[in-house]
This record gives sequence, C-alpha cells and structure tokens, in this order.
Amino acid sequence: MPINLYIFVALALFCIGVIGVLTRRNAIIIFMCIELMLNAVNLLLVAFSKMHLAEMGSAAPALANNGTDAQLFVFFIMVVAAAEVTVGLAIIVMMYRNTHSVDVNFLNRLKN
Amino acid sequence: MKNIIEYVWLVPLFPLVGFLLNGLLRNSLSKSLTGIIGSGSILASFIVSVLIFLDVKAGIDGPVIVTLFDFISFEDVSIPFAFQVDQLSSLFLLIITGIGFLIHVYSVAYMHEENSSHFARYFAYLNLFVFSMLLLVLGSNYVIMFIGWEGVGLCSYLLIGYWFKNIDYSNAARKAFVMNRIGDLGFLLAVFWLIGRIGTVNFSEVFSKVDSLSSLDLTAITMLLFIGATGKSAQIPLYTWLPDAMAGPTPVSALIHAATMVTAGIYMIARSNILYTMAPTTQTVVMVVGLATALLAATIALKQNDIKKVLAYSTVSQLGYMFIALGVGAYTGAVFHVMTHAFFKALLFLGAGSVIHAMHHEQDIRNMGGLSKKLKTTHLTFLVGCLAIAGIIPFSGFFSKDEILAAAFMKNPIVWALAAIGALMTAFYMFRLYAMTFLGKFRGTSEQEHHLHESPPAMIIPLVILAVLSFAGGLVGIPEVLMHDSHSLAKFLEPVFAESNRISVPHHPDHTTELLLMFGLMAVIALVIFWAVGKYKKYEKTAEENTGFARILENKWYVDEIYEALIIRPVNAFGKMLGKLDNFGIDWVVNGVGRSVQYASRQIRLLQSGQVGSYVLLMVIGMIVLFALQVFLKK
Amino acid sequence: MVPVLLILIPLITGAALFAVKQEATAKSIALLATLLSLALMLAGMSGYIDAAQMTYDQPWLGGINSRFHFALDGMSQLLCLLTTLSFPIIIYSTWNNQYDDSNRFYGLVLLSQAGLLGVFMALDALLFYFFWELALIPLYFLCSRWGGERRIQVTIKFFIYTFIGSLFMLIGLIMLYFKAGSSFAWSDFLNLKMTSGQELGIFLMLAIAFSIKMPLFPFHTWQPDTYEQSPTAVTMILSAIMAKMGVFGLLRWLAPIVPSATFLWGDNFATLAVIGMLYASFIAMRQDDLKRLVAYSSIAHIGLMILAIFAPSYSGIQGAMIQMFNHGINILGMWIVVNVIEQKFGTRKISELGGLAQKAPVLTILLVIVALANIAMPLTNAFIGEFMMFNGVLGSTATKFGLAYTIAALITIILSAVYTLRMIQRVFYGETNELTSKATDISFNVKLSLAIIVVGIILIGVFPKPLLSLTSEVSADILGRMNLK
Amino acid sequence: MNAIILSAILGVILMFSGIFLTSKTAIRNIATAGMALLLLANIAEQGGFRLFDVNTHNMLVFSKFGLLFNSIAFSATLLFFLVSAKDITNVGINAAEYFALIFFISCGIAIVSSFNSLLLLFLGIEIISIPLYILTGSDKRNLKSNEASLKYFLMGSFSTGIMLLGIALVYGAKASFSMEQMHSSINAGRNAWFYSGLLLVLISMLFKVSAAPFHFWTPDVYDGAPTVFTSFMATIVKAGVFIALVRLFDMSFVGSGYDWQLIIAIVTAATLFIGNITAIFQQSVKRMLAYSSIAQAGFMLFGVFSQNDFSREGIILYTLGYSLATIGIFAVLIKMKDYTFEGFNGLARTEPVLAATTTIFLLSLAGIPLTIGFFAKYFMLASAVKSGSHLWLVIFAIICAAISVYYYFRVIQSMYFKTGQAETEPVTPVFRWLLAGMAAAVIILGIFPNLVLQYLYF
Amino acid sequence: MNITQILFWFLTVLAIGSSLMVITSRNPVYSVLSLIVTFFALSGHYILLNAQFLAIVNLIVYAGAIMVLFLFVIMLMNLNAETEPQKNKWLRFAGIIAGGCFLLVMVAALRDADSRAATAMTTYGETGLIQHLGKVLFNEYVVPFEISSVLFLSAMVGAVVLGKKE
Repeated sequence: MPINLYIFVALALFCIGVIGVLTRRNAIIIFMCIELMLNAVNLLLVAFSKMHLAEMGSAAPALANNGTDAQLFVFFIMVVAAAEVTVGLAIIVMMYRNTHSVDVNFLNRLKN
Repeated sequence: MKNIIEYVWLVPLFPLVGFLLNGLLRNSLSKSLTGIIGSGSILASFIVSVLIFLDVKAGIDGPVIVTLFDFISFEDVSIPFAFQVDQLSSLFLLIITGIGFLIHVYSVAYMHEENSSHFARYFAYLNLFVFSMLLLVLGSNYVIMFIGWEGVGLCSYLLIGYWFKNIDYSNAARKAFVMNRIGDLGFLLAVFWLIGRIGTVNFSEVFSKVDSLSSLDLTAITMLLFIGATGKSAQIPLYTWLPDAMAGPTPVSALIHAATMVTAGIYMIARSNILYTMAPTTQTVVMVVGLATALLAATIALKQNDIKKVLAYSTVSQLGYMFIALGVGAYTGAVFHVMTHAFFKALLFLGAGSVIHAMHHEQDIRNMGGLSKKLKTTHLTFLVGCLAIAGIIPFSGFFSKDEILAAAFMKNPIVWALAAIGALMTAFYMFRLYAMTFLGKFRGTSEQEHHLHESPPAMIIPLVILAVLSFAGGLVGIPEVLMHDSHSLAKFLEPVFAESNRISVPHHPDHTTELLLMFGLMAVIALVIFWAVGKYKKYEKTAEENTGFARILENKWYVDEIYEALIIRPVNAFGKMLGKLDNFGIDWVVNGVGRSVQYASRQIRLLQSGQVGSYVLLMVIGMIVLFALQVFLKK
Repeated sequence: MVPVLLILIPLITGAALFAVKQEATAKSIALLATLLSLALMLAGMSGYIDAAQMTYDQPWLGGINSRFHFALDGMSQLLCLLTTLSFPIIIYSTWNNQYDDSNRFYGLVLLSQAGLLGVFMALDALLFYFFWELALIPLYFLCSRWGGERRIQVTIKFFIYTFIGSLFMLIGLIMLYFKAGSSFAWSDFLNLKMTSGQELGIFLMLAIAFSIKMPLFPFHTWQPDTYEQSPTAVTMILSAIMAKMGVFGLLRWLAPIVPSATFLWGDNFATLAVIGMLYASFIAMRQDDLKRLVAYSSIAHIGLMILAIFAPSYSGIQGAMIQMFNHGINILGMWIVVNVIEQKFGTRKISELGGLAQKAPVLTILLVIVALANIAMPLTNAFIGEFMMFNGVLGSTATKFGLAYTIAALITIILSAVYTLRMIQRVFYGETNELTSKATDISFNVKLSLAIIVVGIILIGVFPKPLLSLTSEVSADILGRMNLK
Repeated sequence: MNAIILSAILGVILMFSGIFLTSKTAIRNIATAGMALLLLANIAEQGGFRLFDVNTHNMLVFSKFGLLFNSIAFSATLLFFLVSAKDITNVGINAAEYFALIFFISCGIAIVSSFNSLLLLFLGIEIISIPLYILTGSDKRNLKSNEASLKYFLMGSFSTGIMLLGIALVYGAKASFSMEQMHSSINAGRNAWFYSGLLLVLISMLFKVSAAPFHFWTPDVYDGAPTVFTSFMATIVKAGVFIALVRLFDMSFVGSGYDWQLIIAIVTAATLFIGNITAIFQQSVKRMLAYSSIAQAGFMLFGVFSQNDFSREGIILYTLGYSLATIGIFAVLIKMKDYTFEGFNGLARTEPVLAATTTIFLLSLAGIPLTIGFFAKYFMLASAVKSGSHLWLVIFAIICAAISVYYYFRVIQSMYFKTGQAETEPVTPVFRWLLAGMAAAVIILGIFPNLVLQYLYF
Repeated sequence: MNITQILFWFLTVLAIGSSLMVITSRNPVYSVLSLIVTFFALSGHYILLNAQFLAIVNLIVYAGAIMVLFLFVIMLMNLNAETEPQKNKWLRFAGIIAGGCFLLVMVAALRDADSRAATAMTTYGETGLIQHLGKVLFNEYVVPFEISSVLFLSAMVGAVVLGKKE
C-alpha cells in the first residue's frame, strides 16, 4: 500500500487522540486517548519499517535499513506504555482515593 | 636695592595678612588690636603704593610685569599669576589704599558698638575687599582681573549682608551678588572669546595682537566686557542692586559702593581702551547707556528721602558720567572723574555716616534738619562735598565734570545738553539733601535732639582730609583754557592711552565756546542751588502723599517691580513647574514602566488557569504556530 | 603591585569587619584601613614607589583571555586619590552618626571602596565590569538597610535602573570583545575597524550605562530620591565618587574607543547635558529639602562635565578631569554640612531652619567657602575646572553650537549662585527659631574634615599646576584618540 | 557506562535496603555514600577508566562533555543529599524507595547525557520522567501533591506521544534511529518528514525543559510537589534534560542545512518573558522559584540557540551555577515554616547564616558579578552575540534579567530590610556549614570559572 | 481492488470509527471497549503488514493487559455516564478546532513529500517474524532492553510507593 495512506491514517488516529485529550474531563479517558496516540505512532513505525524493507530489499546487509529496528522500537514503546499505565493508573487511583473524583477540572488548587 | 616696583606684591599682601589675622583670630583679638591690624595693613600698602607711584612718576618705559607663578596653563594657553604696574594701576593703587585707609580709620569709631568678634569679622571683610580690589587693578591679564572682579563682588555681598540677622539685608546682599554675577559672566565669556581667537589674555599681548581681531570679534568682546562693567558699575540695566546695597554699614557704602568697587568697570574699560577705540559701535552703546543711567538715576534721586539712597543714586548717575566719558573716548576724563568722585563721594558718605551716627541710625532726612548747629565740622565738610559734586569752580568736581562735558560736546551737542541737564539735577538734589539735613529746624524726636553730638575725632579727621582732597583734588587737571599746560594728570596717563589717542585724536572745542559753556552752565547751576536751598530750608513734614510724576520718581520708576514681575517671578514659577514635571512627568514614565510590568504580570498569570485541558490546548496551539513558522514560512 | 594592594586593603578589611562585633572597633578599623590606602596612594603618586609597581597585569581567564590588568595613569591617579581621600573624610566626618550593627555598615562601605578603586584602575573590560558591579552591590545594601523610610522601593528602583544600564554596557563590551579578536584589553579596543552602524550600536550601549550612572538628563530620576533616602555617608559615596564612575567611563571606555560615533552623536548628548543643567538648576531653586537641593545641583555640575566631553577640546577634557576631583571634594563638603544639620535638628527642611550663623559661626564660614567653591568662585578649585571646561566648549572644534552651549551653561552658573545663596540665607542667616535657638557649633571631627576640604579647595584654586600637569598627558592622549588633535 | 550501570545497581540496592534496614539514618548514609561512589566512578571514567566493557552497538557514546556533565549532576545530587536527605526521609513513609527512584533518575540522566540513538533518548527521558511522576505524588495525603502528580503525568505522557510521533517521522526519513545517520543524505522529498519529525521531538524536549508555551505544567507541579523533590526536579533533572536537548541539537539539527534559530529565538523570548513577568506577582517563594526556573530555562535556551563553543561552556557553567544556587535556596526554603515572602521577614536576625547564603544564591541567580551566575549568563549572552543573528533577543534577555532582579531581591529585602520573626525548623550547624561551603563555591567559581571549564578541553 | 486493499480500508475505517467512539461516548466503559476494538483493528493492520510478532504482542499487552487494567479501574470507581460531566462547550469546541488544525498542519507538512511512489510492503518480508526480531533484540538491542528493565523497576517501585497504605 502507498505509505502516504498509512501516514494519514496514523495522523488521523493521533489527532483523534489529541482531540480526546482536549475535550474530555475524565482523567482515565484522557489517559486512554494518550494510549491511542501511542498506537497511532506504532502503526506508523511498522508501516515505515516495511517501506524501508521494500526499498532496501530483505537482502540488505545493514540491519539499520531493513526496518527491523522500527518494529523493535514499537516493542519498546509498548514496554514503556505498560510502565506508564502502571504508574498512571496508580496515580489516578490515589487521586480518586482522596477526592472521589477523576475529573481533571477539579484539579485547580494549583493555579496562577 | 632693587626697584620698589618689583615688590608690588607687597601691596595686596598686607591686606591679605590683615584679613587672615582678623579672620582667624577674631575671637581672641581685642577691638583696638583688630582696628590696628585692619587699618595698619592698609596703611602699609598705602605707603608702598606711594613709593611705587613715585617710581612710576619718575618715569618707566612701558608697563612693568611682575610674575609670581604660573596660574593656569594648558596646551599653548598660559595664564600667569602676574601683576602689571603702570601709570593707570599705580594711580588706582593710591586711590584704593589711600581712601581705604581713611575709611578703615573711620570705621574703627563708627563700628565700635559691635561686639569684638563681629568687629573683627567686619575688618576682615574690609581687608579682603581691599585685597581683591588690588588684585583687580594690578592683574596683568583678564583672568587675574576677573579674580579680583569676582572677589570684590563677593566682599560687597558679605558686607551688605554684614548684619545677617536682618533678612532684608541678606536679600539685598543676594541681589547685589547675583546681579554682579550676571555681569561677570559677560566678562568671562569675553575672556573665553579672547582665548579662542588669539589664545592669550595678557593685556600686553592682547593689545599688541588687537589688529588680528575682526571687527565683529572686537565688538563682541568689548560688548561682553561692557556687560561686565554694567554689573559692577551699576549701569542700566543692572544698576538696581546699588541703592539696595546701602543696607551695609555706611563706611562700606563709602568705600565699596562709592569710591572703589563701582569704578572697577571704568578701570577695566580704561585698561582695555584700545579695544574700545577700535570698536566704535560699542563706544556709542557705552555712551548711550551711560547717559541714560546718568539721567534716570538723577531723576530718581530727586525724590528720595533716605540720606544714603540719595547718595547712592547720585553715585549711579556720576558713574553714568564716567561711562559717557569712556563712550566719547575721553579716557583721561573718566579716570579723572573716578578720582575726584572717589574723594567727594567718600566724603559725602562719611558725612552721612556721621549724621546717621549722631541721629542714632535715623536715615530719613524728613526727620532731620538744622543739624548745622550741632555738627559743625560734619556740616562744613558735607557742604564742600556738595559743592564739589555740583561742580562749582574751583572744587574738584568742576574740573573733571567739565572735561567730560567738553568731550561730550565735541562728540555731539545733544549729548552735552542732556548731560548738562543731569548736572543741574545733581546740583538740585544734592542741595535739597543738604538743606533738609543741615538747615531749617530740627524735625526729629526730642530725645534724638537731646543726644545730638559731634562725632569722635577718628571720624572727623578722615572727613577733613577728604574735604581738603575734594576741594583741591581737581587742580591736577586744570583744563587748557584756564591755565596752559597744567593738566598734569593727562600728561601722567598719556602713555596708557597713547595708542587710542593716536587712532582717534581727541580734539578740544575752541576756547571761547568752551568758556561759554563752562560758565554758562555754572551760572545756571548756581541758580538751581539757591532755588533748592531756598525751597527746602523751610521744609515741613507733611502728611500728604506725593502724586503723579513725583510718585513715580519716589518709587524709582517702578523698575524693581518690573524686574520682579518680568524675571524673578517667572523664573521661580518655572522652577516650581519643572519640579512638578520631574516628579509627575519623567519619573512617572519611569515608574510607569514598572507599573505596566506588574500589570502584565497580573494579567499573564491568568493563563495559568490550573486546568489541564486549557494547558494542553495552549500547548497544541503553540505547536501549530511553531509548525506554521517552521514548515511554511521557511519555504 | 600598588593597584592590587589598593583593592585588597579595603576588600579584606571590609570582609573582616563582618566578624568584628564591637561597634567602636569596627569604626576605628575602617578608618585605619582607609587611611592606609590613602597613604599608599600618596606614596605611589609621590614617586616613592617606582613606576613599574603602578601597574599589575596577570592572566585571569585563559578561556576568554581576560586579564587582571590594572594601571594608574594620570586620570586613574586623580580619581583614586579622590576615592582614597574621600573615604577617610566620610567615615571621620560621620563619626558620631549611630548605625545599628555598624560593623556591617563599615564593612560594606569598605567593599564599595574596593569596587570603586577597581573601576578606576581596570584596563580590562571584563574586569572593569566586575568592579563596576562590585561597587554597586554594597551601596544597594547600605541604602536599603540604613536608609530613610521610603528606602526599599527607592533603592530597588535605583538598583534595577543602573543594572539595566550595566547590562547594556556588558553587551557593548562583548561586542567589542569579538571585534577586537576575542580580547578584553583596553589597548586592543582602540582604533578597531567597524562599520558606522556597529560603532553606533556599541556607543549607545555604553553611553546608556554611563548616562544612567552619572546621571544624564533624562535618566536622572533615580538620583534625587536615592540621595534623599540613603544615609548621608552613603550619599557622599554616591555623589562624590560613584557619579564620577560614569564620567570616567565616558573618558576611558567611550570617547577613545568609538570616536566617530562619539563625534556624530556628540551634539545630541551635549544638548541633553545642557538641558539637564538648566533643568536641574531650575528645580534646585525650588527645593526645600537640603539633600534634594544638593542632589539637583550635582546633576547640574555633572552635566557640565558631560557637555565638556561631548563638545570636546583639550582644555575641556582636561577641565572635566580636574572637575571630577574638585566636584568630588566640594560636594563632600556640602554633604558633611547637610549631615551635621540633619544630626543636630533631625530635619533637612530649609523652611524649618534659620539663623544658624549666630549659633554655629565656624560651620557657617566653612560652609560658605564650600558653597563658593560650589558656585565656582575664583581662587576656589571649581573655578579652575569650570573655566577650562567653558573655554573648551566654546573653543570646541567638534561642534557648531559651542557658543550656544556655553551661554546656556553659563546661565546655570547664575542659577547655581541663586539657589546656593538662597540656601545659605535661609539656613544660616536671619533670626533663629525655636528649633535652631539651642544649636551649638560643630564638633571637632566635622571641623577637621571640613577644614581639610576647605584647604584643598583653596590650594587647588590658587595653585592648580599639579593637577594640570598630572592630567595633561592623558587628556592629550584621549583627544588624540578622538582624532580631534 | 560506569554511571549508568552503577546507578541502576545502586537503585536496586536501595530499593531492598528499605526492607532490611529500619533506621532512616542508615538508608540516608547508604544513599549518600552510593552517590559519592557514583560520582567517583564517573570521574574515573572521565579519566578513561571503564569498569564495564559493554558493546553498546554505538547506541551510547561517552563524550567529555557528557561525562563532565554527569559529574556535575552527580555532585549536585550529592550536595542535594547532604543538605536535604533528612527532608527526603521526612516525606511520606517510604524513604528507601525515594532514594531508589532518585538513583534510577540519575541513571536516566547518565543515559540522555550520552545517548547516540533516538531510542535511547526516548528510554532515558522516560526513565527520568516516570519516577518523577511518582516523587511528585509521593506526599499522598496532600491533595496538592496528588493534583501536581496527575497533571504532570497526563501532560508528560502527552508530550511523550508527541516525541514518539516525531521519532517515527524521523525514522521514516532516515531509515534509522542512530544519530550518525541524521546527516545521511536522503532523497529531498523526505526532508519534510525529517524536519517535521525533528520539530516534534524538539517540542517534546522543550516541554520537558519547561520552555514557553509548553511550560504550563511547571509552576503547578513544582508548587505541588514536596519541596525537597521540587528542588531536585528544578535543578538536576532540568539540567539533564537540557543536556539531552543540547546534544540532540548538536548531532541532528546543526548543519542539517536548516535554520532553526528563528523558532528557538521566539521560544526563548517567550520563555524569558513568561517566566520573569509572571514571577513578579507571586506571593509564595516556592512558586516564585518555579517561575524563576522557567526564566532560567529561557537563558539556558541560549545554549541551544547559538551553537558554538561559548554556548557549550556556557550550558555547563549555567547548569552548575543554577543547580548550586537553586539547591541551596530550596534547602533553606524547606526549613522555613512559611513559604510566603513575609515568612522570610527578618531572617537575617534569626538565622544570619541562612540569610547570608541565600542572598549569595539569589545574587547568583540574578547574575550579579562575583557569582558563578554572572559567568553563566555572560557565556550565554556572549555566545548569542557571537552567533551574530537576532541581536534583539540579547537585548530582550538583558531587560528580562533586570526584571528578574526585582523578584529575587524581594526575598533579600524581606530577610534584611524588613522586620519580623522568620520561623524556621531547627537547623544543625553542619547544615549551616554546608550552605556556607556552597556559597563559597558559588563565589569562587564566580571568580575563576576555569576551575570547571578546563575539563572540557583536557 | 484486491483483497489487501479491501482489508486495509476495512481495518482503517474500523480503527478510526472506533477511536472516534472512544472520545465521543459518554460512558467510560464504552470508551474502553471501543478502544479495544481499535487495538484489534491495528493488530489487523500489523498482520496485513506481516508484522505478526507485534500483532500478537499488541493484542496481549494492550488489548489484553492494559485495557483490562483500565476496565478494572473504571469498574472499581464505578464511573458511569452520569458521573462524568461535560467540559464547557467552548473549550470542547476549541479543542476540536485545535486538534483539527493540528491534523491539517501535519498533513500539509507531510503531503508534499514526494513519496507517492514509496509503498509499505504488505504480506511479504520476514522482518516482522519473531525469530528474526528475537535475534536482533538480544544482540544489538540488548543494552536498551536491559535499560528498559530499569524503567520497569522504577514503575514497580512507583506503584508500590503510591499504592501502599500508610
């Protein structure tokens, strides 16, 4: 498939994530939208990896060029995402414990 | 032994020493000691001056320059601290130290009421004045002259404000100082101009290089110098300080505001006569100003009732005559009149002082009268003075004033006519003064009458000496018409004015005209005198105010009020206004910057709303902007 | 070695004073230290120390090759002499003023002295900037710790105002640094090849800093407030010495380095200076607060120096240099008197005083002499300086408006007479009021300090030759660098 | 490499030390000793002595610059431990974990100061960020702390997303994550990917260093976090990210035939403006310091703006000076009972040493000569002047610097010129001596900055 | 229009549609579920691109672990539709506009990259196969791999710190 298609799809997903972050008030939803952004990036990376593979050919000696590292990068992104989720949900739960709400609009003790 | 002229620095040195002694030890010295130091120092320098004068009279080739040390010197300009002795300066030395000495002696008695430290302060000031005056006349360049020039101004400030408790007196002192300062700046500017054009201020070099100056430069320089002179010598427009200066002790008025300081202007112009001779425009201005001043002051003097004020205005008007003389190029006449005027005006002031002393500081002549019986010597000497100033032959005033009038006539009969009118007025107000003071019957309070007494000898003797001088002083300058080749003063001063005389030859009217004018005028003057005496002998104190013209004269043509309204008030208002502007204008702007920053701070901090949503929104907008800039504007 | 010692003595003593607890000892130590530096300075000038010792040059920052380079040429000597002479007088004349934790007070005073001396001796731009600030910081603390009731906001304004100026100067110096091939040496800054645009930029950056410091109208508004609010001892430092930093800067770091820009913009600054002189003099006439009066008069006097520098000629430059010294000691005298009055009567309002002459004749006489010097009476030191400056302005070949400037400036001489005499009259003459009736004459320390100043005034006024010969060489040099010789 | 591995190991050790050791003092000492060890190890590596021989396949390169920075960061952390370790253990209940996290962060810093592959940059940033989310929220009972933590986390992971998108695009263009490839020639059409990607990465980095308009998290987070961790975040962490940013620029942006100066200049100006202007109005010193850290970041951005040796020296000096001063101020701030400006009134009377040292630190932040802060600013300005373009930025910067004087000096005014009874926690003499030492260091480095800079060259 | 394209478009529409559901649906639970759908769609894409390993990991990690965790938390807090109030209208509007602009800008920035020709190889190429990736991961990428363990450690510690009751 033409790479541009993938790019646009990924961007679309990414921006949907951004819009979600901008429009929702529920911390968890916002967080989910961020995960969506990450996944958009993953798709993009995989697409690029295959694009480079297509260009270089599988016989290409240097690992740099046949797109393997992109897929590994995706793997690392997932790792990081998992870690983030652990921490993030912990924070949200802690917040909920204290305020019984996950509404970010109530987060305005700190301002100015 | 070396020539005494080499020791000319002794002349100012003695007064300086006297000043230091009296000034520093004023709390420990006894009055008598103070008096001795004060008068003695002047006497010493008088003696030296006499010796110098004799030397000069014996004949010197050209002025003698005595350099003490290098005062200011930068680049190629060098201003030495040097004295110049020639006929002119030696003559002035005599006048200053001589009269100065007499007045010191007089003061010892006059000021005896003061407590010793103030007494010492008084003599310190007086010595300092003499010192500065001597610097003025001895200086061999304009800068040294300027030092003396400002120095005498300072001393007159100090002496006018001598009784500093009285705020009016110190106001008068300030007025005198500031007005002098205005003039002095003209002088200073002239000095800079000279340096800028010919790079020197030494008289000898300046006068030798005078040809290298353009006529514009000459006019400018001479005009500026003349401005200085108007300040010092109380000419229009800067004359109003002199009458107020009468706030000082009477001997001070005699010495500073009659005999010496006020003649500094005349001296200066006479000294730089060559410049003026080559700047006819300025000469005309000088003459006109002199004439105007002479008349204006005379008119005012007609209606004054304060004995010292009358004398003050007469001084102004006499100075006017001197400037007329300078204006028409009769330098000798000017100097001559300076000399005689010094004699009789000092005499008159000291006489007035004696009267005031007797009247316990009463100065209003309406409260006097008939003093001739009690104060005989004073009366006689005063009469001599009046006759001298009125110009009655053979009193000194006659000769000097006549010389001026003659010169004026040659320049322009109208000038002569106006000057003559002035002379008539002079005679009138002087004898009005005389009559109201000494003739008629006493109008003061009884206890004043009870205390009336002749002054002590220390005051009388100077009076007598001065009376003699003002009677005989004129004989050094007997005009050609009366006695052939007997104008010894002119001959004596000849070298100083040689150059000017060479450029513009002074010609005399033919003898018949001159005699006609001379005696015609004198006859009229005599009539005026009799009229005045007759009119005011039987003067009675009356309640009613002067009206019309008399009132204007009594109020001195309202000149002070006009100055007040036109200059002083606006300046003060301007100062106040600027003061406001500084606080609420410029400073407001400066603080305004600070305020606006704080305002911005208060507003911008609202961006920090605490809402994650808005934060992210702003971030995204920021990203969009950066992208727009980077990706699109750049391509 | 001399320069280093001159800086180290006050620096170390000042730092040490923070440890000293007894107030009296602190005071004495401070006085001794200042006297020591004065002695050193005099020894250096009188030639007991060989000339090689008068400069000091050691590497400092290898990376950006800036050096510890001090030198004492004529101008530096003059100003260092002023500094080292003023500080003992300042400390001694305010001997009876009570400052709480005075050890800190005098410590800071000494630190500022170190800074000032450094400014006057540094021949390395970065070093110059360093001391420029080092002189400022202690003064800030002095003002806002021991000052009047409005001190805090006034001094922060003063600090920020001057700090902006300094930063502009820093940028200017950095530009010069790169222009001079990565060197901060003053000698390398001379005759650089620059486009007029660059030169103008650098000129303005430096000129702003100096104008604020001096101060030049219209950058002066911090000055009266600060002078009014600071403790008088500090006001003395500010006006007697610190104001000279700016003028010094013009002569050392501006005019010789960017001559053509100085020439091009000379008239603008000269005009500002003249306006400022008239402006300040007019305001001074209406001031009721002694400190503000002296402050404005100081603006006027500094203005004349600025004028003489921006309408330059030999005698003008030299006059300005001499006048820096003269104005320093004269204004010092004025402040001492103000301080005495404030200490005695607790007020600085002219309207509340009067008749002091009866009670304090000595003070009156000394003040009158100082005041006469202030209005440039002949035979006082100020006359020499102002005479040469006026002469220089009128004769300046760099401007067409010499005559106009001279006349305008001469007017301020009249005005200065007016307000000075007014002050004397209102404060000292007339009858005493209930406040001044129980006044006494001055104590010995004030008498001595004023006497020293007065003697200096007269001596220089009568025999200015030493100062003239001291500054002749350097003024010729500066003028040469301005391509006007 | 020493630092990375060692810090990880030390982190684990401390993690478990919490289980075996009960006395907090012991933990403190282990942590301090560990940090000292870490510092030594790093210095050893500077001397060319490597403990571990790991083939990083050129994903990490250890340059003098990075190593020198490591040393600075670790010594700053050491100082931080020395002056504030007690306060760390006073936050919440789990002391050991905090230290462990701080060691992990150090590991992250060591990574970003030597990364040579976008992957490592990404991992490093994450290793720095995630523990910070936790430390911010570590004061669990405190709602402000929670709020700060959540805000930080949400916005932080958002910026992570941005960064990843950027990296993906860069990869698309260059077919590699390695920094060497960044200048490899590609068919021109893909430059757009490359530049857009770099820009996105840059933006996320700017977020991390709290540059306007991506600074919004900073005041809230710094304000909400426990003060002791604010101190750590505001100094060492920020410095670390800055080094990452500078290296990223050096290796990829510079010479990419593309003019980045304009946007950097705009961001710098915005940061300076926002930081300084907003700081003026603050009433709490802590929050003021948060804004001041933004302002300081603005100055540090000069190091990114003008890429030359001046800026490289400058950024080192700046991070050092800034960290020293800020750690010191925060150390004092922690001791204060009242964080508002009024809380400092009359501190000079009650605690002269604290007041004096704080003054020196503030002067350094304001960039007054004789403090290292001056040279830091000097190098930044000089580098900008040298780069020649955008002189307006320099002018703007100095005006902002002058503004900064206003709020820094407000503290000094409170301490010295205003009367009051500033209340502090009890302060040990050791603490005073440490502060005095730091102040001395600030001044000595302010006179001889070469003491540090020489390590850049040999 | 071969099978690949059909699949591509189908998956794309599915992904975008469900992701839109994520941000629009009022009820968090629905959001979670639709996000899971999105992930499935993406895994489909991966398979289409012959990146089988990632496809599986994506399903296991995301759709499996992470989203279940989310769901769990939401249930725990029993957030239902009513409990989530809406942002004020303008802010949402602005948010949508901003997001849209961002999309536009990005698209515009990347569009003209002349990569029309470039295509992503689908259904072929064994890079995505697990044994290949594994080799590379444990040779060249061992350092980042170890480093990521540090990341996990800190996350773990963090979870403990935040979760532990005081």
